[in-house]
This record gives sequence, structure tokens and C-alpha cells, in this order.
Amino acid sequence: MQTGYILLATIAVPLLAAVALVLVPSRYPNVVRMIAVGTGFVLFGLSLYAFFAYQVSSGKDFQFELQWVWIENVGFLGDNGITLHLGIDGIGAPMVLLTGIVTFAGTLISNKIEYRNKDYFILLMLLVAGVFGVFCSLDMFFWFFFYELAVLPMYLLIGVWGSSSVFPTFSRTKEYSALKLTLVLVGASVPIFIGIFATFVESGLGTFDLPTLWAYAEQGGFDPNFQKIIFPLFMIGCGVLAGLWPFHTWSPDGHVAAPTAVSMLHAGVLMKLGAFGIIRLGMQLMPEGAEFWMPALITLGTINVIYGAISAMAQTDFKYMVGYSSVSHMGYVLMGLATLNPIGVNGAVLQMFSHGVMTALMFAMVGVLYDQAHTREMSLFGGLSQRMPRFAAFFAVAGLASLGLPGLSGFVAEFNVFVGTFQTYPALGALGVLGAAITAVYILRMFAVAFFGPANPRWDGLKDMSRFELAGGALLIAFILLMGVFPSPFVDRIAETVLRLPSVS
Amino acid sequence: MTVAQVMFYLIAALAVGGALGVVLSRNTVYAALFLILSLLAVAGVYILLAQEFLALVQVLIYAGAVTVLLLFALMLTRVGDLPETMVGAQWPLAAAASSLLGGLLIAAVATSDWPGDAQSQITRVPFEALGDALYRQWAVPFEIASLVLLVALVGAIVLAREEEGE
Amino acid sequence: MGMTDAWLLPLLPAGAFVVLLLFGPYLPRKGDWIAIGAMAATFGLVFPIIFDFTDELSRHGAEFAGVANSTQWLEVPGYLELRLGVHVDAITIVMLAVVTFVSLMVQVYSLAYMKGDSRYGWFYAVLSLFTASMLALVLADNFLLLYFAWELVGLCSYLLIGHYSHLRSAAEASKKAFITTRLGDVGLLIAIILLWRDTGTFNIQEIIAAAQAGTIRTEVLTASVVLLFLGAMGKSAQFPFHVWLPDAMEGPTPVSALIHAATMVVAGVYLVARTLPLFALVEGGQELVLAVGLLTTFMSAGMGLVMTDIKRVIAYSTINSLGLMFVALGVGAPGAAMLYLFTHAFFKALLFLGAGSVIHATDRQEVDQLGGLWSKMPITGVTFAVGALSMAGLPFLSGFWAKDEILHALLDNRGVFALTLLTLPVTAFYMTRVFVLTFLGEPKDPEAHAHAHESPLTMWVPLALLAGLTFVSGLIVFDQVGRALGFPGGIGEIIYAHEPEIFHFSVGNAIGSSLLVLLGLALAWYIYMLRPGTSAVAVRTFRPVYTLLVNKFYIDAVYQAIVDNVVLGVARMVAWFDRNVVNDTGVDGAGYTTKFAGYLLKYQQTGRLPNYALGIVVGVIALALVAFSIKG
Amino acid sequence: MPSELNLDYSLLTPEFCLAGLAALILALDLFVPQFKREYLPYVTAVGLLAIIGISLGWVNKESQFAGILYIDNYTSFFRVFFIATTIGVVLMSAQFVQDRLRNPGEYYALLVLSTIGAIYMAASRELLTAYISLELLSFSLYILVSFAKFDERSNEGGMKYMLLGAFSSALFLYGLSLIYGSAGSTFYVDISASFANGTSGFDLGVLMGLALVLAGLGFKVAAVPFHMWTPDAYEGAPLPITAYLSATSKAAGFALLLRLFSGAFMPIADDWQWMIAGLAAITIVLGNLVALQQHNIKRLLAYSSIGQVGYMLMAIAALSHDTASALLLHMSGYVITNLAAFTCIIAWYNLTEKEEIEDFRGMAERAPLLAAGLAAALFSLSGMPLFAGFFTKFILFQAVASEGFLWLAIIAVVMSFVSLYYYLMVIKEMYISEPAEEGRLSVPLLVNGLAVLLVAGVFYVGIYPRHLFEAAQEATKFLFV
Amino acid sequence: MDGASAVAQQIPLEHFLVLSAILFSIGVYGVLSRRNAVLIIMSVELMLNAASINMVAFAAYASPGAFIGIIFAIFIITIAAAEVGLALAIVLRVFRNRQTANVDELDTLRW
Repeated sequence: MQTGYILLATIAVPLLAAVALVLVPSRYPNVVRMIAVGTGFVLFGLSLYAFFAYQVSSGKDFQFELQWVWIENVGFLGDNGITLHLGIDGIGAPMVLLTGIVTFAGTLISNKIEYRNKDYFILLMLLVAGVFGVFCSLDMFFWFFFYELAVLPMYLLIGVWGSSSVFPTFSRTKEYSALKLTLVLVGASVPIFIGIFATFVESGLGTFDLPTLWAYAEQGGFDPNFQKIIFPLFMIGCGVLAGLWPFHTWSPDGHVAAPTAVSMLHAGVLMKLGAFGIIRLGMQLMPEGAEFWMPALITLGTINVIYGAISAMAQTDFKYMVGYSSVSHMGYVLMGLATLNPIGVNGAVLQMFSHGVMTALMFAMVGVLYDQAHTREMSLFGGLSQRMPRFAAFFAVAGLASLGLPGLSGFVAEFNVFVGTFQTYPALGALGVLGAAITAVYILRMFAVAFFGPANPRWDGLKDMSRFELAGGALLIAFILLMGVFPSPFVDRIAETVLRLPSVS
Repeated sequence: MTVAQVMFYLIAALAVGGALGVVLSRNTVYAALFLILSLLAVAGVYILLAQEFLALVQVLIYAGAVTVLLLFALMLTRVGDLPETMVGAQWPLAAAASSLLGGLLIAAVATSDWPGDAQSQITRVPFEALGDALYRQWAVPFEIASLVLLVALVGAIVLAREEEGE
Repeated sequence: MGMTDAWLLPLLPAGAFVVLLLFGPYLPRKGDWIAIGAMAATFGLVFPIIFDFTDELSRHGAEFAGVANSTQWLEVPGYLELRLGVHVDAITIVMLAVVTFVSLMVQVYSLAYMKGDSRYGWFYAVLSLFTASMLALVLADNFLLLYFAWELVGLCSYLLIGHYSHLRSAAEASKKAFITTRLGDVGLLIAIILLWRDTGTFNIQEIIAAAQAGTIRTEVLTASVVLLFLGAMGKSAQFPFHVWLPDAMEGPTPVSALIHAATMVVAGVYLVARTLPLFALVEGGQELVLAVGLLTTFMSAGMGLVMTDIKRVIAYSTINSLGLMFVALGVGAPGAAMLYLFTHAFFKALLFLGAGSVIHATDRQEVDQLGGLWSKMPITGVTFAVGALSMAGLPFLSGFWAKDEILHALLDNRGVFALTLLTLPVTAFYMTRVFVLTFLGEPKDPEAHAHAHESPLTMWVPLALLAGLTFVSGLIVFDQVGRALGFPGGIGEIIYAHEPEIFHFSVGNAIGSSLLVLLGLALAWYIYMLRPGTSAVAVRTFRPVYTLLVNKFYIDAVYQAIVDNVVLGVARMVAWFDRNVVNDTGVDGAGYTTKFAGYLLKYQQTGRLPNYALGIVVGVIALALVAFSIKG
Repeated sequence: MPSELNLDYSLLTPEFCLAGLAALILALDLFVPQFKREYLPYVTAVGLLAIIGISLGWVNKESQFAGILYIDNYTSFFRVFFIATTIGVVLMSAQFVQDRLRNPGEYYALLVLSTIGAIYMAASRELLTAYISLELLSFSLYILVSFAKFDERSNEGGMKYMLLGAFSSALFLYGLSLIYGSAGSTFYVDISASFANGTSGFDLGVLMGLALVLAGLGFKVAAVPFHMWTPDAYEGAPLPITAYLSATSKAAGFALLLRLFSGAFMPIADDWQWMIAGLAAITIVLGNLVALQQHNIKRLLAYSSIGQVGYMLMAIAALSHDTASALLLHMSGYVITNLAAFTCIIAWYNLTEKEEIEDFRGMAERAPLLAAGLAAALFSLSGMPLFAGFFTKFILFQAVASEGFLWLAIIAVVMSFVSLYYYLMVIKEMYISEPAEEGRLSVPLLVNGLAVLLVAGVFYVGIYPRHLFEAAQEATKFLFV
Repeated sequence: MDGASAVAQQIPLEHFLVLSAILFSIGVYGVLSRRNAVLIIMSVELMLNAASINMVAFAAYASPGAFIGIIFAIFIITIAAAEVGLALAIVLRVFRNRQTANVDELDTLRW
């Protein structure tokens, strides 16, 4: 049965969990852990349900819909002025699932957090609530509300529980990274904010309800020139969160500094909010604007791919490499979106999911290593596959997925993106494929340096993954394989919706 | 040149002169005396405008009480008799700004046509009307004014009173 | 079990892989028996398919194009449909036979060879996965599945080369192999997408049909053919991608036998053979193949001369053979190429397994530490000799027939013909050399020689079987044999249905080539057997040539230099740019600018009351002035 | 000026009660020797609470006193608003006054009296009354700011505030005289009427008047360039008074601005809209930029409040029913938030005697609840969701944008993003930096309670602001009759 | 006709306004230039007077019955008196602690 309360629960459960955690005295860390993992599990269940109970070709634009009037007919707000309007389409569904998966995995991985773990989980839950909110809400106000909510806890999460990294030539303190990440992301929301104002005023409907506005847009309500001015606001604003070049630098530094679970959630899910926003606010509200600006976006996307991959190649720090690979892989998402053809956009959404799971796994594995070794310098390791075979295997799966090995999620997504891009911009498509090859270079380089070769006796003490870490990793791998081998459950949902998008043809 | 005009210009000259004295004199006490002069002149203006009651108030409260108060203040805050510069560093700017402001004001009041211009007859306000208005329609401001005075009183006491330890 | 059920074949070893991966550690003997069992079953299942195919063939005659069976994988309705499917035709049949048989042999062989290896179960798991992917590759009816399998075999090769992961060299070699082939794959993938763009399908047969119908734009076709060939070059280690194959010898020898001799490396040949019609349609397509093949043949032959590592010599011989196959394809004789592929699989596997057996027995693989093993390990010696001679192309071993076919195909292309002939003695020379240095003469390392021994049953039986096949497999070129085996119209028909090819034997060629081969043999025998030491003289006299060859034409060095300096250099530059320009200047700069603005502005707060008052007045004046200027 | 006067004094009951309460406090302080002075704040608070109850009696009633004071929902709103604010300040003063100030009786009495001034600033629709009420509020504040008699900073702040206040009120007055001169009346109704039917042949005099009036009120609400007293007075004043300044004095200024400009100057809107828009713009920019450089928490909040004033001024510039209600909404949210912040800061100051930002190091370790409260408040000020700031800013900016002042809204959005930085700097000290000294500090229960209550308010406004918004809408309806 | 009406004919309203404007700006100058707090207050008094002259003049010249201006002036005087008293107190307080009444010496609070 389909009911919007499922989605409401995905937002409410973490919030309630946060409240519950506030009430737990901090001298019971294990209770805190139990609550956290429990919440993670519940959320995973809910999202799994939401995903599989979503009916393909149901004829409805949105399922699990729920609309609560929050404020209406006050001041400039007309009917349904601001409503808590929840619902998912074929794009929202996999995103919700993704969030569920990564959250659960994240809570499992975070189990070993000792220092003020209560505060940590409270903030983490806020983050999660925000993310679910963005993916579920169909109201511009609440969309933005949750969008900001998802950024809000980052500063403290990174600043308090993060880690600084020092290199011979330069160093990045956690305070710096946290500040940069927060400021850049909130700064990115400024253009979105402005865009929302302008859209609201221009439409003159007195409502922030997105379906209404979309309908208005589809009747050509928004003047093309207006769209051309406003779309870039959404494109840049959301793009920054998606790691759009040249506004991406918050991402490697931030993700490196962040504690494991936060990196997982942030790189795995939050970066997707950006792409999601480009679809929701950009492509669905401003079709002509999208048409007009897509060449720019696809160029930037391609730069992301190549630039990110090349930078990753130069990194000697595990996490920085993963961070830059995220920048590179989000480039595929942007490329896919920018193709504006069903295959490309479909690929982009697939990539959003795939990259989410895969990068979460990578960050998780880096965390596993860092928590024991307290260094992330690849060259210091070697022969890890002998000390920690499971760890190596898990990491390998993630790596192979990210270099687009068939049978793993990455291939399905990237293949769609490539096919889509080749339809519109073959040259850029070729560059994209090249990017995948470069990915192979740095991933394999990492394997060769850190996992193979003679074992470095300094690390004899390292232990393989703990039960919780194993569980979390396995969960993620399961979905990497599922999508790699049997992608149709995803594609069916996504494609159906993508074909409905106004700007896609 | 009628009597009234002569009187006006005389009074105006006094007022302005007094004012200049207040802001220019090197000696604070003189400044206070100049203030009295200026205030009295203003009272004269009120008489010209046929507001005898107001003139009375002006003379009694202002020229009397207030200036005395100010003189006290001057005395109490005098540091020896070492001649100190009375004028701040920014006086040229001050002069420029105030004269500019004055120019603007004069331009404004001179150019604009006031509804009062039409009048050839000055309204002479009878005391009883004044009193009546003051205690009926304007009772509220009146009461608030009393509160203001109360506040000022309390404040003055609280702040000025010598505490033990001084 | 008919051809349409061929999709079952990959699933068996794939299943074995999954089982071993999950439960391997808990199974008796790490579950090797499961892998071998699955492999044997697969091998068994190949026969019904072959017979089904021959029946169909006899029914439809030479025009029979094969049978396909596919299922949908994912679909963007109206825009993109990806299917997974099998297509069985002649080429497939040949590949099936080769892959399943050699795999089986190698797995049996490994029972002893890999005994006591720390990752014994893992080894079998990956072997199974490899076989599964390889079968999928040859069965694929569309480019997508082909690419799918193509990458998977690459992965397996990567994993198996790096099997001895505690060796830095193995780690590097596996990385090199994967990345090099991966570069080729970029081309392949682009080609696939380009072809799809013009035809809207991934199905190989449909694409070929479309191309022949001329619905593909020429420039697109040209581009995609070249890119396609890039993929093939990568996998089949053709110049300039050949560098990975010799290094791949870091892997366990059975792996070298299976992947880097018999099956995976010939995938490139297979791909080109499959899509040859496309090459034919493109201006200079085949010439490209021919040129690359020829060049590769020469270089590898040269390098084979001077290598001292027994496995590397064989590796270069493999490249050599692959080059030869491409030459055949280049002149449009896929039949010959496939025949060579078929026979080559057996004797090359044989050679590697033989070398493996030697290494197993002595822990040495440098020829100048071996020698005199003939007495110690006769079976290995004999079988190795057979393999070597077959590789050299001595009549009447399988290699001879296949090579002869190719030469015959080259007849009407004199230049190429001559050049190819030149390589024959060279090949013969170094094969003999390696045999002699390994098995004859004085043991150069007595200690190793001392505890050398004949390999156990599980190892020599496969050797024997392969040796046997090396004798006979060539004979199938005779129609009679083919018919005897139940193939109407001889094996040629099987090998390439689209050009019913009958064996043609020209005595001239045969004798000529054989003489060249014998010359090579004799020379090698003379230098290394009768006058040991002449080699040193030769080296001294041809010093420059020698150094060039020993250093593999400096190609690896150049690549290394490019990677170290150019690629990583660029990477570091970009990283620097990203950190200092984009971030520190761009992002942080904006922040600092804002803060500095605040710093300047804060001094309006002088703390002096008169200034404040002045501020107020100025504010009023400003408002008034603007107001006047607007109104007045 | 209406013909027949309605002199129904019962309309003014709440203010009479306030005056009475003030007298009571003074009396208790003076004549009841055995009365424990630490009870004074609670007496005051209870009394004020009662008066809130009383003033609720006029909700949804519309009436006027002698055409001067209008007792409508707008007035009722501000009655509740100001009295509630005063309660908050009184409660957070309790500890502070006891430890650091003399003459508590006068202190609380002045707070209460000033509240009357604030209320009448909102209620009056006549210039004279508005002016006098303003002076009532200002005088009380002059005294309260310099209430820490032996603290030189307090004296200095008070002095500057007092002199500049007098100066600006003189400007204000002169402006009023010009307005009066050209409109021929001091009643808003008549003024707007005469402006509407152009009997005051519009002229430079009025412009000058507007400029001067703006200067006077701009000074009151601390709009750039009339703001300079603010940081000094804030830093000099005793902490609770700083809170009071940032809450009531600003709010009252805006209450007056709204009444005046909507009631009297609406017909000549296009003459002052751009003036206020310009002031708003520079206020937003300067306030937020200079705040980046502050190291004292009071000065920081002073500049941040200047920034907030800028936002609110936008609403006046784009004056309409929607923006007015949005302004009230934002003001309420801002005041609640600010009180929450100050509650925590005062508590911290009582415990540590420190008010530099870096002295908040490790607050999260030593006083977690206060830290959490302050963090919540700061996030709210920076406009983060879940907290009041997000919603109120969103509505305010959207309203301004809807009135065609998108460019102002854009400036506001950008600068409110800049503001996040300096709030984060405080949060950084509290949560990330190591504590200067170890050990949990014990916070009085009352303070914790107050903090929790106010933070709860912040959340309420942030999560379910519907009722507040509707109340604001109701209140502002009467501005435009 | 009595003197009052005569005034109206002989002296136009503007004269009074200009006078007040001059007084006002002199006062402003005083506030901006004087250092001594007490003198600043005196200057403020000048400004207040200017304001009330305006009020009264307008009231006198405006239509009959509209004598709000007069009342305004009365209130101004009241407030002024209170203001002076209060100011005096604060100045004294400062003087006690700082031994100066010069405003430009009070700049510990800045930036």
C-alpha cells in the first residue's frame, strides 16, 4: 500500500531520533549507539519499501503523495501557499533508497565513535532528515528548508569530529575545511534563494507548490528570457553542491576532513541534492532556460570529469584521491543531465545512485584504515591485501565500480551517460570515456601501491574490518552488484519519469 | 519699514547673535549667558507671533531654570582654570556641514509654499482654549510628559547621587 | 541441449565462481573440485552444441549464419534497449572448443602446480570466473555483452597476473596489463557507441548487415572500425600495446597458458574476425590490420631472440603468433587466422605448461640457470619439444598446417609474403634456442638440476593430451579428417562459414617455408648445442642490435618515461593549480576580500562623539541633496 | 482631528497598570526596608505577566482615544510584544543586577516605564504623542545604559547615547515641525489626507522634513549612517540593557515607523521609498561587513543587529500590508532569538566575567545547555532552518521581492550569507576550541529554564510560525485603513 | 486692526522659518564643533528652540483653531528641561569617573 506517511516517516524518524538522543544522558554511549543504528535500520527499511512499493507505469506523476497545508492565504501566500507536500517520482525513489542505504551503513560505520557520540548522532540525524526532506518534498519552500537543514550540521560535524591533514607543502585544518564547506554550500544557496524569489514573483500564483509551478511552466507560463536569467542561478547554486567546477574545492577538503560517516553521507548523498535540484528547480521549472544553458553545463561537467580525474591521479592521500574522484564522477552526472535526452538523463540519475553507494563504500573503507593507522598516505602502506583481505576486497569492489567495470553499478550508469552524450556532443562523450580510463589509472595505482607488493611490517598490527564495518560494507556492495547485474528495477522507475520531464526529448 | 518689521529684525539679530555667541565664545560661562540672550530673543519672537503665554513659559523655564541648571553643570565640571581649547578638531567640517544644512533648510522653507502663507490673520490662541485642549484632548501626551519628567528625576537622582565609596 | 541453450555454458563456471567466493574457505580442498567439475561439465556440454550446429549446417548449407537467443537487460522505452544474448556460429564453435578444453586442461594441471598456494581457492574461483567471461565473450551476440565480458576477462587477467601479490613486480605487471588494455577498451567502447548511434542496435550481425546496406555514414564507420581495432590491439598485445604481455608472465604459469596464450589474448583476433566485414567496407581497414600485425610479428620475433626468461621467450612467441594471425586477417583470410588460432591454442598452452612444469621442478626460469633437464624430466622435455617445433612450424605438426594456410593466403601479396617468410627462421631459431638451453647441454645450476624431478600425474597428463592435439589438430584441414569427424565440407566451413574454405596445399610453399624453418633450427642447434659460446660472439658482433632487442626497442622505457614525467607531471600541475589558484586564490580570496572590506569599514567607528554627530548630519544632507536633485 | 473626542480612559488601563507597577516597585524598594531586593525582578515579572493578561482584553477590538491613541490589534500586538520582552529582560537581569548594580528598584521601575513609552510609540497616530513617547523610552534607556555607575564604559556609552539622542531628537523634532507646517496638522489621518489631496502643494520643505524625520527615527533603530552610537552603547551598557536595547528600542522604533509611514506618508510614498531603500541597503552591507571584524560579543551582536535593522528597513521601503506583517514576523522572531542569545551570554558572563568572543572557548564542555542555546540562537540569526530566522527571513525577503524590490532582497540574501561567517566564529569557539579551564559550571535553574523556554520559542517560530504570522497579518491590517 | 494681524501682513511666514533655520544650523554647528558636553547640550537647546519657533509660526499662520503647534512648543520646552536635567546628571557621573567633560576624550569604546 502506498501512503505519504512512509515518506513523512523518513523525515520524522530521524528528527524524533535526534530528540530522543537529546534526552538520553550522555553517560550511556551504548544506548545512543543502539538508537542510532536502530534508526538507521528503520530508515533503510522504509526507503527500501518506498522504492519497491513504487509502481512503475502507474500513470501518476508522483506516488506516496501527502500534502499538509502549512500556511496559506496569509500575506502574499495564496491557496496552498506553503504546504508540506511530499511525494516521490521515479527519480526521487532511487534517491530515497540511496539515502536509506547510506544512512544505515553510516550509522553502522559510526558505531566506533567514542567522543561525544551523542552530539554526533544528533547532528547526523538532522543531516539525514534534511536529505530525506529534499528528496521527498514537492514544495519549493520546504525543498529549500531541508536543503539548508542538510548543510546546517556540517560545520560542527566536521569541526568537532573531523581530522586535519598535513602535507609537506601545505596543510588543511579541519576548522578550515569545515568553514569552507559550510560557507561555500550556504553561499551556493544564495542564488537558489534568489531564483526562488524570482520564480515565485514571476509566477504570481501565490504558492510554492512545485507541481503547480511545473504545470504553470509547462503551459509556457515563464517567459523564455526570464528563464534564461533564472536558470543559471539554479544551475550554479545547485551545481556547487554537486561539485561543479570551479566551485568544487570545498568537496575534497571537506570530505577529507569529515568523519567517515559524514563523508559517506555527504559525498554519497548530499552531492546528489545538487543534481536533484538542477532537475527539480532547473529543468522542470525552466525548460527553455535549460535548453539555453545546457552547452555550458555539459562543458563544465566534462571539465569536472577530466579535471577531477587528473587531480585524483596526483593525490598521495587515500581520502583526497577519493574526494577528487567524487568530483570527477559527479561530472558524469552533470554531463548526463546536460544532454537533455532521456538516455543521458537516465544515466545521470543512475550515476547519482551508483556513485552514492560506491563512494560511500570507498569513504567507509578509508575510514576503516584511518581509524587504525591514523595516516592516509598511500605510499606508507603496502601489501594490505595480506593483512586485511576483506578490507582490500571491499575497497577493490568500490574501486572497480568507480572505474566502470561491467557487472558493477558504475558501468550501467556511465554507459548510459556516454550513449546520451554521444547523441548530442560526441567529442565530449569521448572525453568522458577517456575520463573513465584515467580513473582506472589512479584506482589501480592505489591498489598497486597500498594493497599489493611486499607487506610493510609497520602495519602488522592492523586488524581486518569489525562486524559493524563488515555489515555496512556488505550492504553497500550488495546494491553495487544489484544495480550492476540487474539494473532494470532502477531503470524502469527512472526512465518512466525522465521521459516525462518537460525539457528532455 | 514698520515697527513690527523693525522689531522682528532686531529680535532676530539678537537671537542669532546669542546663538553664535553660544557656539563660538571661548568662555563657557559667557556661552551660557549668550544662550540666555538667545532664548529671551526667541521669547520675543513668540510675542511677535502673539503667543504671550508661550513667551512667558519660555522666559520662566528656559531662560530661567534651564540655563541656571546649565551654569551649575558648567561649574561642577570645571577642571581648574587651565585654558582648554573649546573647539574640536573637526570644526571646519562642522562649519561646512552645518552651513550646508542651513543652506538646504533655508532653500527649502523659502521656496516651498506653506498653507499658512494664505493667512493674513494671525490666530491668537485664548488661554482657556489652550488649557481646555491641554487637559482634554492632549491629556495623554500630558501624562506621558509627566512620566518623562518622573524618569528624568529618578535617573538624575540615581546617577548623580554620591554613593558610599566616592 | 541445442545452440539456443548455449547461454548455459558461461553460467556453470560462473556459478562455480560464486560458490567458491562465498564458501571456498569452508569447503574441502578449498573447492577446487567444484571448479573442475563445472569446467568438465561445460566442456561436455560443448559437444551437443557442436553436433546441433553441424546438423543445422548440413541442413542449411554454407549460408547458415548461426542461431541467436537473447533477453532484455534494460530499456529506456523508445530510446535505448540493452539486450543480453548468445549467438552461435562457426567462429563461436571453434572458440568454445578451444576455451573449454584448454581451461579444463589448465585447471587439472593447476591441481598440482598451485598446490599449497596461500590463495589456492581464490585462484580456482578466478579461473572459473575467467572461463565464464571468456565463454560469454565468444557467445555474445551483441557488442554490449561482448564489452561486458571483454572487461571481465581483463579483470580476471589483472587478478591472476597479480596473484603473487606480495611481489612488487607482480603488482606492477598486473596494473600495467589492465591499464594498457583499458586504453584500447576506450576505443572499443567509443566504437560500440558510435555504431549504435547510426544503427540503433548493438547486435553485431545487424550492425554488419546495416554497414553492408550502407546505412552507416562512412566517416562514422571508419572511425568506429579504427577504434574497434584499438580494442583488439590492446587485448591481443599488438604494437604499440604489446608491452603488457611479457610482464604478464609474473602470473602463475597455468594462467599464462590459459589467458595469455590460448584464450584471452586471441580475443582481439576473434573480434576482428567477427567484424571483418566492417573492416572490408572501410578504406584501408584491412591494410591497417595487416601493417600492425606485420610490425608486431617482426618486433616480437626479434625480441624473442634475446630473452633469457623461458616464459618471456614464449610470451614473445605468442605476440609473434598473434601478429601472424592479424596478418592473415589483414589479407582477408579469417579462415587461416582462425585455424592458426585453433592450433596455436594447443601448442602454446602446451609450451607454457611445459615451462611451468620446468619451473615447478626447478624454481628457475632463467634459461642460463637451467639445462640438462632432458634426462630428469623426459615427458616434459618431449612435450615441450613438440610444442616448440610446432611453434617453429616444422612439418607436419599443427603449427605447420596453420602457418602454411596463412602463407598461402598471402601469396597474392608478394611483399607481405616475403616479409612473413623472413620471420620463420627467426621463430624457429629462438624456439630451438630456448629448448636447447633448457633441456640439453650442461646443467648450469647443479643445485637446481639436482632436485629437479618429473612432474606429477595431474601435470603431465594435460601435457600429454595437449601434445597429442598438437600432432593431430592440424590435420583437420584435410576434408577427409573433417568428414571423418562428422563435418560436411571439411573443417574450413566450420572455421568460417561465410567463406567455405577448402584446404589448399602448395608444395612449393610448404617446402620453401620448411626449409627456412629448418635453417633456423639448424642455426640455433649449431650455436647453442655444438658451439656453445658462439652466442656470446654473436652478441659482441651485433652489440647495437642486441642492446636494442634486449631493451625491447626501449618502448617500455619510453612509456615509463611518459607516464612518470608527462602524465604525472600534468596531474601534479593540475593539482597545484587546483589548490593554489582555484581554491586559495579563488575561494579563499573572495573570503579574505570580504573580511578586508569589513576591516576598512570598521574604522568609521572612531569612538569620538563629534564624528558620530557629523555622520548623522552628513546622512541628512545626503538624503536631502539627493531628494532635491530628484525633485527640484 | 475627529470632531467629537472619545476620552474613554479605560482604553489605557494596561499602561496605567504599568505605571502603577513601576510606582509599586519604587515604593517596595524605598519604603519597605525588610523587603528582600532579590525578589524585585520576580514581583516585576509577575506584575507584567498580569498586565499582559489585561491587555489581551483589547484583542480584535478597535477603538481610539481622542484620535491620538488607537487601540487596535496593532497596539495589542505590541502591548503583548513589549511587555513580554520586558519580562524576559527582567528575568535575565535578576542575577546580573543583584551581583553588579545598585538601585535595583529604579532599574526595574525604569524598565517598566520605558515599556509604556514603547507601547505608545506603537499606539499613537499623532506626531506629538509619538514624539513624547519616544522621549519617554529614550530617557529611560539613557539612564539604564549608564546604570553601571562606576563602570567607565557604561558612563561613556551612556554619555554618547544621551547626547546623540538629544541631538537626533532635535533633528526629528525639526523635521516634524516642517511636516506639520506643510500638512497643517499632526494627526496622521489629516496629514495623509492633505498629502493625498495635495493641499500641501508638495515641496522641498516636506522632503527636508522627511529627511530629518528619517534621521531621528533612523537613529532610534540604528540605521546607517545614524547607527554609530549603537556599538558603543551596546558595549558600554550592562548586558541585560544591551539585550533590551537590541529588542525593545529597535522594535519600538519600527512600530513608530510603520504607523507613521503607513498612516501619514503613504500618499507621498515615492518620495521616501528610495530614501529608505538606500538606507536599508547601506545598513545591511555595513552592518554585516563590520561585524566580521568584531572580537567582543556585545559589539558583534550590535553590528549584527544593525544588519537586521537593514532587513527590516527593506520592509518599510517596500511598504505594504504584506511587508508590514512580514516585518512584524521577522521582528518577533529576531527579538525572541536575541533574547535567547543574551540569556545564554549573560549567564556565561555571570559565571566567567568574560564577554570577549574568544572567552567562549569550550563553552560546550563547561556549560553544554547554554552553548546549545546560544548556538541555536546564532544559527537562527544567520537564518538557518528549524530556527526562527530561516522562516522569518524567507517571508520578509520574499515579501520585499514581491513588492518589486528584488535588488534589495538580493543584497539582503547575500549579506545574510556573509553574516553566517561571524556567527560560525562564535560557534567555533564554543564547540571546537579547547576550554580555557576545565570543569562543568553550574547554571542556575531559572536561567536554564528561561534559555530553554526562549529556544523553544525560536523553534516554534521556525517550525510552526503560522499563528504568529497570522497574528502579524491581523495586527498590520489596521495600518492601512 | 491690532498689532497681531499687522504682523501677519508685514512679516511673511518665511521670515520666521528662515530665522529658525539659521538658529537650527548654528545649533548643529555647536554640536559638531564643541568639545564640552555641557556646551553641546546648549547647542541642542538652540536646535530645540528653532524647532519650536517653526511650530509656533506655523500654528500662528495656519488656519484658526489648529493651535497644536503651540501645545507642541510647550511640550518641547518641558522635554528640553527634563533633558537638560538628565544630561547634567550623566555629565556629572562621567566627570566623577573621568575628570573630564570633553566628549572627544571619551573614546575607549570604538571599532
